[in-house]
Amino acid sequence: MTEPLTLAGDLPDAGSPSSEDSPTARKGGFEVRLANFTGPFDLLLGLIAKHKLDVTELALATVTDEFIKYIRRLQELGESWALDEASEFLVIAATLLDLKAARLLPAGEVEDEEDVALLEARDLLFARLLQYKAFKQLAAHLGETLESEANRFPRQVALEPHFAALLPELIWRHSPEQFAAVAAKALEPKDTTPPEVGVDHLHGAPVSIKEQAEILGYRLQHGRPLSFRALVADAESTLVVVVRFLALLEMFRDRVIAFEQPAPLSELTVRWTGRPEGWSSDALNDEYDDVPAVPAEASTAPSEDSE
Amino acid sequence: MSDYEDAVAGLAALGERPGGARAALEAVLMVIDQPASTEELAAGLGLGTAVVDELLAELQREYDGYTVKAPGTDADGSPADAGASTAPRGFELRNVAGGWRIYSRAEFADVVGKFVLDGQTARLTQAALETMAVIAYRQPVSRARVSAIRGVNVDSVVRTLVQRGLVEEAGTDPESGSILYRSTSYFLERMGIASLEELPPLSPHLPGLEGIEEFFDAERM
Amino acid sequence: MSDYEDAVAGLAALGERPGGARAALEAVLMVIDQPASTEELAAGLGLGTAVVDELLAELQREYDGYTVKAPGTDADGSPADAGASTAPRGFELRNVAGGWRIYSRAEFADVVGKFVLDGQTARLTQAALETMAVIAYRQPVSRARVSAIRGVNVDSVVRTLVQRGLVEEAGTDPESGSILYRSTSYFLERMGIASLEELPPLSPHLPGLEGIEEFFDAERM
Repeated sequence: MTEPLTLAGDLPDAGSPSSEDSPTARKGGFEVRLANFTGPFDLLLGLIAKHKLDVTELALATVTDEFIKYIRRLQELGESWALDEASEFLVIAATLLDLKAARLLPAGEVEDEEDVALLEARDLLFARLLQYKAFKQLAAHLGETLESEANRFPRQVALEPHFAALLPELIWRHSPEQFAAVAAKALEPKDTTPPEVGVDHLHGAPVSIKEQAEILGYRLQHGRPLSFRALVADAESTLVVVVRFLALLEMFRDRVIAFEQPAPLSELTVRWTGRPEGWSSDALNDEYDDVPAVPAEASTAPSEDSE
Repeated sequence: MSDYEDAVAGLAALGERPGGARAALEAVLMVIDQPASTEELAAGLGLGTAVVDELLAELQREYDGYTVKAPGTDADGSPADAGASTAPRGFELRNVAGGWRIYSRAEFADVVGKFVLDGQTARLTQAALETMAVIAYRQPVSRARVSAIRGVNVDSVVRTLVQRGLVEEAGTDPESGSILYRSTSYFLERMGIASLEELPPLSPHLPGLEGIEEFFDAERM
Repeated sequence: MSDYEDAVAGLAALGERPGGARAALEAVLMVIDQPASTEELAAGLGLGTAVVDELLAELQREYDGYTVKAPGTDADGSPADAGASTAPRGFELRNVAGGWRIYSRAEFADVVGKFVLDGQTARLTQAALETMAVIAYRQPVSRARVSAIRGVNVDSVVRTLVQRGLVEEAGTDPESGSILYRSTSYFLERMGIASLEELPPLSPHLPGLEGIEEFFDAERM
């Protein structure tokens, strides 16, 4: 729980002294190395600096792919992210994607509410990025000042004995018990539990991806290929449909199923491709267990308090 | 007897000692272990604050080798020109965190560092510096607000800054009830500045975004 | 390379800095808390002991206003003759118990004494009391560690406790090299107990204290 994000790409750190001498964009593979991006804005500024672009709308659209590639790379590395950190990155990635998409479309009139919303999102992102950039520059200044100030040592010597002797006799009225109470209070761990995202207000029945994956795995392993429609036919709620879809994505990543879809929006068929044994839902990535909307307890204590 | 008369009498009394009021002030500066304000020094010496301010400025200039550029002292350290007051002293007098204090001169950091190992603090991480910057410029400010600006959760970083004495709690926000934070005087001390006004202004870093604060205030929280 | 050559090279290196070797020596003397011997100073500065001895004697004379009797400074504190190096400074360089240290000048003992007493109370502040408690129950302990536990910088508070005779140095931490502190027998006396074992155990007040150490060690930056 020290730093929000400790892994970062091989990118210049915009605003820091090192950004001056960092080489231009490196061709070829995107390497992930240990550098220190302190958040999505930091990453974004880093990418923009790498391309020697000014912080503009154009720059944002240009670095979108790299930003997303970077997030994906982090996920592949199995970096465990706290939900709020990951979501910040994702929100910005989504906005960037919108921006890029808007640039690809022919320039037109702002017509519907979606366009307006996109413009607002773009302006907000742009403003936040500029604001962050300003504070980053000031942080660099603070860092330099603190460092140069560390070269000065204050005179803070013990009082000369003949002055110390002048001090009035100390008044000490604490009994050992009172003193122990002071110690206990001083040594008490400070409140350090990070505030958690409350999920009590969510009343949806908990649905576990693992659980649903097990159901799907059972059906597919022991039968013919099934359409997605058939696989969710018995789902009692939209939530279950969504979770089954997520479970299929997970299983696809595990390379135990394949999808077939002859044409866009046509029937999606799911086929088992894994070996009959050797797969279990336990193999699924654990990351979903931490997502509050799908509580981990769901698999062990299903829908106890959900009625 | 008026304060003014008191101060004049004080000055006259000190004037009889070797070195006078200036040396008396120096003597006091030798024993303080935290920055002392002009007022505290004046009260202790029985002098007026205007006189003390003048004496402090005088000492400061003198320690820096006057306004004259210091000629490189002879490498052989011969005592011939040792008394020349144009060479800067090895220490300086600075007004830091609202008080005056003697510091060793930065040029001798490597040499002095060999004698003063303790009390040196580790460098702040980039995340800590950025968080510190937001708090310093936006104080009093909640963690949520700092998070919004930095784009990441800052809870653990703020905790570290509090633990290191650079940041402290400053009550709660009347609306949201969240804890507010501000910078400490220890932060000023570490920055070597007398007050927050000495921080470089934020505006040049934020071109044409005057309205942004209100914007974010409305947007977030 | 001989010691002599070393010393000459050291002198040349310091000579390039403002104020030269003399200022470097001054910088060190200004901030050391414990008196330092000529040998220690020479080693730290990379100079020969003969040179350091000469520089020390020179500084000492200079602080005392040379051999010239100081003329009384003007009672109005005018800066006109402030730079005159014939007036003694408010501090002096003394060789005490085999070590050199800068002290406030004896002539101003009454002024300094008044200033010191002004800011003092006979009672320990809450901050000092809490720091004392942490040291008493966690000794031997470094200041950095106490800072981490209390969440604030405790340097000056610890110095006050040392000054008050309640706390003393207890060697250095083998790993970090930082000074460790422990409570004194005077502390036991004031508490009215014969030994540290008589301090009430903390457990009734603080269940599950065991994890705290690891927590703080992991948390520091």
